[in-house]
Amino acid sequence: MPDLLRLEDLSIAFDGVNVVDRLTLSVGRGETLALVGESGSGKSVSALGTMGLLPGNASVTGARWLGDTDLARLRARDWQGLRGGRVGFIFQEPMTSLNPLHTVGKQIGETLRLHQELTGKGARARVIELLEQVQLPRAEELADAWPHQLSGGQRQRVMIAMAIANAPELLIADEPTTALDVTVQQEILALLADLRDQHGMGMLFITHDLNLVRRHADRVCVLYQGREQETGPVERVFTSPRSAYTRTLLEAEPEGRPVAVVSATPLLKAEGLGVSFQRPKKLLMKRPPAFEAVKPLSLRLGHGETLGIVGESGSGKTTLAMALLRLVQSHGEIHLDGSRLDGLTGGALRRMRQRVQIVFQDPYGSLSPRLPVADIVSEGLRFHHPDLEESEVRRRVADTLREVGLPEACADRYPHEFSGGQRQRIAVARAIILEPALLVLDEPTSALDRTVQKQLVALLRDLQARRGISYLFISHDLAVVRAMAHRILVLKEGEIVEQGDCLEVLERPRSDYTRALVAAAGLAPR
Amino acid sequence: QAAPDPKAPATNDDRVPTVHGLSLYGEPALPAGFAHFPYVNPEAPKGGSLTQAAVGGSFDSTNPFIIRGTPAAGVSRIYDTLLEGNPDEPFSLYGLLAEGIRLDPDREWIEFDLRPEARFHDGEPLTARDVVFSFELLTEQGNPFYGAYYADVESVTALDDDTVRFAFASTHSRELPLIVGQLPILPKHYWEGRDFGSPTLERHPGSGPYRIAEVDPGRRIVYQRVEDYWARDLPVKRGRHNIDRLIYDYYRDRDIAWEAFKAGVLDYRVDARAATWATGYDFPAFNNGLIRKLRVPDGQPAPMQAFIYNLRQEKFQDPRVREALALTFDFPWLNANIFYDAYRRTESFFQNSEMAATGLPSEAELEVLAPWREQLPEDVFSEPLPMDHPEALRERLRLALTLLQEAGYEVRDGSLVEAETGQPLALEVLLYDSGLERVVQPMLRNMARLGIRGTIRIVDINQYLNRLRSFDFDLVVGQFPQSNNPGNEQREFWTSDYAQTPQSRNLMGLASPVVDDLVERLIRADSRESLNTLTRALDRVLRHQFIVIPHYHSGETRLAVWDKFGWPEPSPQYGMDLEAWWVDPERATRIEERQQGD
Amino acid sequence: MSRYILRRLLLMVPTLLGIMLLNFIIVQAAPGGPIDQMLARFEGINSLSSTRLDTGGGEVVVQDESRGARGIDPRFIEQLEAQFGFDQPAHERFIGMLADYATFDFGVSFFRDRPVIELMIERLPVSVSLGLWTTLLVYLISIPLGIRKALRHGSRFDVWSSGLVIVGYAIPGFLFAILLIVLFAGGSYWDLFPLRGLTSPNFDDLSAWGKIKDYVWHITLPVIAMTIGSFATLTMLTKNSFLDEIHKQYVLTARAKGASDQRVLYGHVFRNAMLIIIAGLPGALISIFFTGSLLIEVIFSLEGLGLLGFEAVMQRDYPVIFGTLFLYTLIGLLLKLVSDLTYVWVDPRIDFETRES
Amino acid sequence: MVAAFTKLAGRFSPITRRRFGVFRANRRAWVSLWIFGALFVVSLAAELIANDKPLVMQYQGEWYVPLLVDYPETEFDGFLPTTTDYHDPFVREQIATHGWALWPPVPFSYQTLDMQMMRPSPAPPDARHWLGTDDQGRDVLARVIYGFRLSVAFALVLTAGSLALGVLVGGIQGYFGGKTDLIGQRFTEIWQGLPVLFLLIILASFVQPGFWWLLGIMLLFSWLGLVDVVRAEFLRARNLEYVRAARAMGLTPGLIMWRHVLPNAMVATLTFIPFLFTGAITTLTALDFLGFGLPPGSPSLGELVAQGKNNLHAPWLGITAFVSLSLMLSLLVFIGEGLRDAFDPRHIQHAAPAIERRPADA
Ligand SMILES: Nc1ncnc2c1ncn2[C@@H]1O[C@H](COP(=O)(O)OP(=O)(O)OP(=O)(O)O)[C@@H](O)[C@H]1O
Ligand SMILES: Nc1ncnc2c1ncn2[C@@H]1O[C@H](COP(=O)(O)OP(=O)(O)OP(=O)(O)O)[C@@H](O)[C@H]1O
Ligand SMILES: [Mg+2]
Ligand SMILES: [Mg+2]
Repeated sequence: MPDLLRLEDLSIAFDGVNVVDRLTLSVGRGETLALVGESGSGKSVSALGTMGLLPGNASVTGARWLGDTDLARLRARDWQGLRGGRVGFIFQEPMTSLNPLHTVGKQIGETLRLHQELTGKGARARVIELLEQVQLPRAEELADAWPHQLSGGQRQRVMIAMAIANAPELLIADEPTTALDVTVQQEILALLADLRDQHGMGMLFITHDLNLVRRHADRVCVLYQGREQETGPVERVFTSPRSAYTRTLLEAEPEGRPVAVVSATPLLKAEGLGVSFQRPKKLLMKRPPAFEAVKPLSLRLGHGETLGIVGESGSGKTTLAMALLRLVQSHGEIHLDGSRLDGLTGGALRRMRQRVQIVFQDPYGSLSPRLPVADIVSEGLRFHHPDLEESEVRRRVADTLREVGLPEACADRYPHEFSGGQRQRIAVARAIILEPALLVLDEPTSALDRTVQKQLVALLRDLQARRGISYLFISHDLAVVRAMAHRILVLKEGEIVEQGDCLEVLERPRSDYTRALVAAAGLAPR
Repeated sequence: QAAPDPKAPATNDDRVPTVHGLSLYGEPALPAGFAHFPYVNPEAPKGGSLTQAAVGGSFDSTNPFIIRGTPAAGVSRIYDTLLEGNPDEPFSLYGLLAEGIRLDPDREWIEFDLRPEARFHDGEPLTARDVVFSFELLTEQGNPFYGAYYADVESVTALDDDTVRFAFASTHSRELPLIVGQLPILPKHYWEGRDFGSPTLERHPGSGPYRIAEVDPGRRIVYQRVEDYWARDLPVKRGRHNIDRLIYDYYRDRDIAWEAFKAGVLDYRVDARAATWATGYDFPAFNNGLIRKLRVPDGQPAPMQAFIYNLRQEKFQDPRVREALALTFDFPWLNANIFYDAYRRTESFFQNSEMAATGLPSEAELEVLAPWREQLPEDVFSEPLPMDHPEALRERLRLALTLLQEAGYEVRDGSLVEAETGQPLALEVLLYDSGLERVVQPMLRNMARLGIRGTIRIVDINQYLNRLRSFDFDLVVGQFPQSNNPGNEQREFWTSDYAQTPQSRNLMGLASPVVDDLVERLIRADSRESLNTLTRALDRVLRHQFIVIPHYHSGETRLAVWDKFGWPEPSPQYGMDLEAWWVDPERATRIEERQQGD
Repeated sequence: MSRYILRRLLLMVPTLLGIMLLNFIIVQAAPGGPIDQMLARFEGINSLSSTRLDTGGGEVVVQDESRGARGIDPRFIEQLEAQFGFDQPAHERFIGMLADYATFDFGVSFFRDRPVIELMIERLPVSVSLGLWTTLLVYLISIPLGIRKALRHGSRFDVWSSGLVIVGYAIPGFLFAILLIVLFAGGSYWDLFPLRGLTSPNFDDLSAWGKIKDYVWHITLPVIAMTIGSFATLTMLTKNSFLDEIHKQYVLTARAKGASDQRVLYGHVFRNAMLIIIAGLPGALISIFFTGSLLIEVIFSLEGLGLLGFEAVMQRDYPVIFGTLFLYTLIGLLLKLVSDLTYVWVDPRIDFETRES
Repeated sequence: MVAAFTKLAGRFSPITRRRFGVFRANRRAWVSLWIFGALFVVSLAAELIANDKPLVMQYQGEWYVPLLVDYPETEFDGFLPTTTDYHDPFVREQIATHGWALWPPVPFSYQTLDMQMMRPSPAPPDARHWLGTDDQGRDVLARVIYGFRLSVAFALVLTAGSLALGVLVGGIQGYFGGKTDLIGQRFTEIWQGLPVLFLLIILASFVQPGFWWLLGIMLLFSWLGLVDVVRAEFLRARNLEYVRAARAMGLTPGLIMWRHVLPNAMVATLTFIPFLFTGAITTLTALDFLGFGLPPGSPSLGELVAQGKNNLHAPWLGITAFVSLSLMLSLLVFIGEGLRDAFDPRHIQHAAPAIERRPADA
């Protein structure tokens, strides 16, 4: 049986700089090939290059075959039938990949229309069906929502729905589950497996989550700095890795525990904090009740403490964080260091903000596209410490970039010239350079491979130990949460279902939901 | 003297003969019972059409007698007047509506016998009541101009259906009886009960040779010849009003109207620009001989267009300064470089007529001027006209500098100052139309060479008038139009009564007893001869005072027509009569094929 | 949203009031009122032909010789003042005017003696014809052209089409209009089009099809002259905003779906890039409809609103000035509201109500 | 020169260098910039290029610098004690017999009336007047050179000013939204409703409106055109994630607008700059038409356009005006495009199409 996708000596260069070097791989029908590797190793670029989706300054060489089709010689018209039809593509950054001005339903519907000529009611029904398949809650309602009204995980599921809408022969899934909580993740992967088995769909599965690879992939290909390290059946690679890099990759696992909290004086305290969004009003109808994304809740966070927030995708984690930082309209009280934060405006609020920083869940969107990285990272520093000398600023930028694992040379590049994981680290660098008192991290490690994750976790813990920073740590990755958080707070549908000491909750969950979550995570015992 | 009783019956006594025409001085040239005006072609064919452009704006009224609204071009021709002028004589009128005219030898009243056959377009007869009505209507509700123009008419009475009498308040004006004859007569039965004061676009009836055929505001107005015009066989009308349709097409832009003429949309064009006249006639229709250019001598005195000094200003008090400044106006250069030699220098205030002074004063003039010998500069008596000024610019400047120095000016640091006060000589030319800038700039440049600082100020028309009204200007461009029969208006032009009247024509503010006296005598002149003597004397006095810097005039009308017309040749002596033109049917068919319809 | 709309509508009242008041004050303060205009008419000076829209060539000044103002009777001036209402104090006149405007009574033109509203309605066909076709042409050509240019940014096509629209922009519209007339309507070259007007004199007698042909025949040159300069800004705007959008991630997504170029551009990018184009629309419309065509109207001897307004200003015909101003402003305000609402329709993320602290 | 530039650029941050590189790589923009710069510099030295006085001369063995010093004609044995007119045949004759004079390439200034010309103006181009003369007998080339300087200076200041104001006001309204927007907009609307023509009329009744007056008046209103688009862009941008990020960082609104919103909301503004620029020049034309333009005699391109209109029989006037205007606009648009590219982070050199029309990797 000929391979479904075959890449031979695929090399990709940006403006003459090679980022993928003679990559050869193949995906068979009904097979899942996992592409793993360090953040920035060229996974996404290879996938995009295969499908001819790279920007004009990239040069792609080497043979690319999809079945009998030579992708290197395809004409524009043929690409159109192929993309979205024979090949589904899930982009790594779902938050920025959706058209902001079209409703979710319309965007999925478009795929259907393009390849199945399905329109009208039929399309709508299929869209809802797809959304339900990918576990999107309130599918009917959300089909008419705009992307910005969805949570990160929800958007990712929309992407997935779009990619599988036409039952493609090949699915290229670039980190398809990073924004999903483990339970949903399981179901989605099961869905994909289903498709694979039913239609013989081949899957190129790009991920950094080795647990997923182990469970869901047939073969694995390891990339390091644009070069293929080794390829082989999952079993074999995991049990007897041949390359040194594979070995480090396999061994890396966030470990250790944060240092114990020194003082328990609360830094941040919220009382009855809630957020609700208005639902759109249909013409001549009464306005439906507002959607309560976060139901009134209270929380506290001590100096030097890390509060992990976990919970289902769409449960209101991001919204809660935003509310705490006064970035969305909310009600309830927020105290920072004893002073009321809600009600502050103007200058006073800005002064507060210097002490509170955030890493957004959507790093791509949160980086100004026209600022080079050096400016992005140094901006807060320059603003809040105008007395710093230029050389000092530059030094600290370089230090911080190094600490998050980015080469110094990247300082002059624009955000779009980075890989997903690299962008995430830029966002982290921007936040930690200010050494705030409170740092909110919204899925800061979702796009990072284990080695980098480990490094970052260590860095954050180190900072906490040295500076007594408090973290509000939102993540789906319970392993990372365990390595970071002192206490943990489990959210579901905008409500706290459980909170308490991190290990306590993870080891002896009290609510059903937490239990399911922990079980699905398959945390390595410690 | 007691005014005659207006109710008195028609004075048919022998003392006052009934005549067929009037002349300002002496007798009209044509005898009673003349067949037609001498210049017309009595056999002129009827028919055809003449399209001409009305440029600049639109019209929104067919009532030309009121101040509101913009009347359509040529609309007065739908009305008849009591008398009709003969352009072949300086100022003679013959009866049109009036069959007979009786002018009181003391000039206290005038009576007209109306022709019983006179009809309005709607068939109603035209009677004396219409005349009275028209007079009252125009002076009371019409443009205030009528009120002023006929201010000396004391009363108008219809003596019977066919006789009307105008009584005059003063007997000073020789002109008044004739002016009365120019009153347009409106139908009383039509206007009674209508609002005369506000502009409408209705096709009002008149009694004239044409009636309004089409009204299309913003685009055109068409006059149709009245086929059974009641006066068509009268001597004053014979051979005239030959063209069936007179069309005025409205264009907002002069250049587009020019294009329209080239394309043949228009038949007839008065060319106001020297440049187009000299260079513009190079297009297919012209090159194919379909278009004729002709220059018709004006026959009227050329208006004195000039830079007018504001004599109320201290700096313009010395005539030597004024003369010096006038010397900087370099007409030859202007004519050669800007005007394609199309113009002639204006020297006299009665240029282009027998009323202009030339050479040394004649005996008669000397006699007129003698009482004022003391007040007048010696030059008036001893120097011939035109003044002996050099042509070459350098020599003019040399002379100007000398004059200025005589007047007490000197050049310090390159600028001309009054030697005593150190006050520099600076002046501003006030304009409202940038088109004249090119006439002013060369003069200012020459002034600069004398060290005089001259500037141009262009303001919008409202402000322009405001400044004129408050006498806040140094130099403006103005005009003194003259007719062949100078009269009352000369007071407003030159006399001290008007020197401080805002809005009067005596813009320069001339206040000279000599001039006042000459003007009064001029108005009362009782013969052409004495009139000419007086105008020449006045001209002489004015010119020696340098109250203006005269411009130039053309002395002719430049016409271009599509070659389908015939016209009387030679053209009448005192101005062109378009009404005597006709369309040559043969040529017309040939031409009209080549023209574009609109 | 409906609250917002209501608030905007209510706010129009003070806005209009403010504009009218300021204009009232300024217009009164300007030298030369209607009375002076009347007096100027005696002088035989028509304030319209004295504007530099049409200079006689600057050789001879033309004055109507018969109508020397032989000392104007002060009674007449008084009478005029009473007629124009200047015998009342300014504030009373203003209030009276507002009261009339509230009932959409715009008064009667000083000089034309006709209701302002009638004058405006009469001028509407010209303005609407010019405005509508110009807008349509410009948008229908510029937007696709701009998109194409964005796609081929830097290509030869891009360069020459830029050159073309720029040259079009740089040609002063009225000169171009004259050029068109000389070339295509005059007697020197081709005589294909009429020189003036919106329709032929015999328009009413034509068949329906004949009417359409006649109308198109007349409107061609003016519309060309008006559009020629308008392509540049819109084309470049479209191009640049497309260039800005075309590299965004969602475009990649759309392409990955297999959407054709056309679909990507018109289905996805267009909406994102459209915002600023919409933003400029009310301004463009107002100027095209009400003022932009002034010189074109003069050259083609068309009577549109632009000319009406301008003439009113030159003549100080206050009722027309304020009437047109009121109407333009009102329409302008409404258009602005509509365009604001379109923003929200185009981009649901936009909201006007929340205030940034 | 180019090398010096490159060296200078070397001292800037890498990103500036990168932008500079992109700009230079756009040959059209780069050449346009040079041409425009050169033209402007040349026009700054207009007095040396087009003048009605010799630059230097010798007369009876003595040196004179008429360009800088006003010598009375008496100096050259004439009779006028005022500044010499060096075109006067007498003076020319004197100089020719008693010395020599070095004339600028165009021996006329913008207001020199050629008194020695013996053919009617406007006259077509010939050896004496390279671009002909206008309807007052002035040299068109000289007027273009001076007019270019005047117009460009006017346009530069006006563009910069209206840009600053328009972006500021539009930005504030769009970024803050809510009441600020609601009230601010009403104020701009009222402002927009002011009768410019009447203000000009009133102004003209006090002063002769000169360069600065016109600039001031125009500046009061020219920014209004930008407000709407800038506001729209800001309204959109303020909801974007990176703006939220900047806010979360505690930046002041001013800084957020300046560094984050503006660069990403500049499309319209950048596009409009060249048009604002030429618009400023044509504004002068329009004002000239209405009679509120620069003082009579001032050399402005607008005046030349007006001359072109009034003298259709002299097409070189209109053509010169048109060529100068379109040249200037083209240069500016091309420079603008170069700048846009330089600041576009995704700019790709040797632009491959953004959307494929060939096989993707070609
Ligand atoms: N447009 C671009 N211009 C220049 N370099 C780029 C561009 N896009 C990606 N790169 C570089 O290419 C390399 C590979 O990027 P890629 O996105 O494939 O990484 P990745 O393996 O997907 O990493 P991650 O797991 O972080 O997503 C990175 O070093 C990145 O900096
Ligand atoms: N602007 C908005 N308008 C309406 N609903 C919104 C809006 N933003 C978020 N929501 C809804 O609020 C809920 C919570 O969203 P939030 O982004 O907080 O989820 P989350 O917990 O961060 O999920 P994820 O893990 O997927 O990121 C979601 O159901 C989402 O659809
Ligand atoms: Mg990636
Ligand atoms: Mg989230």
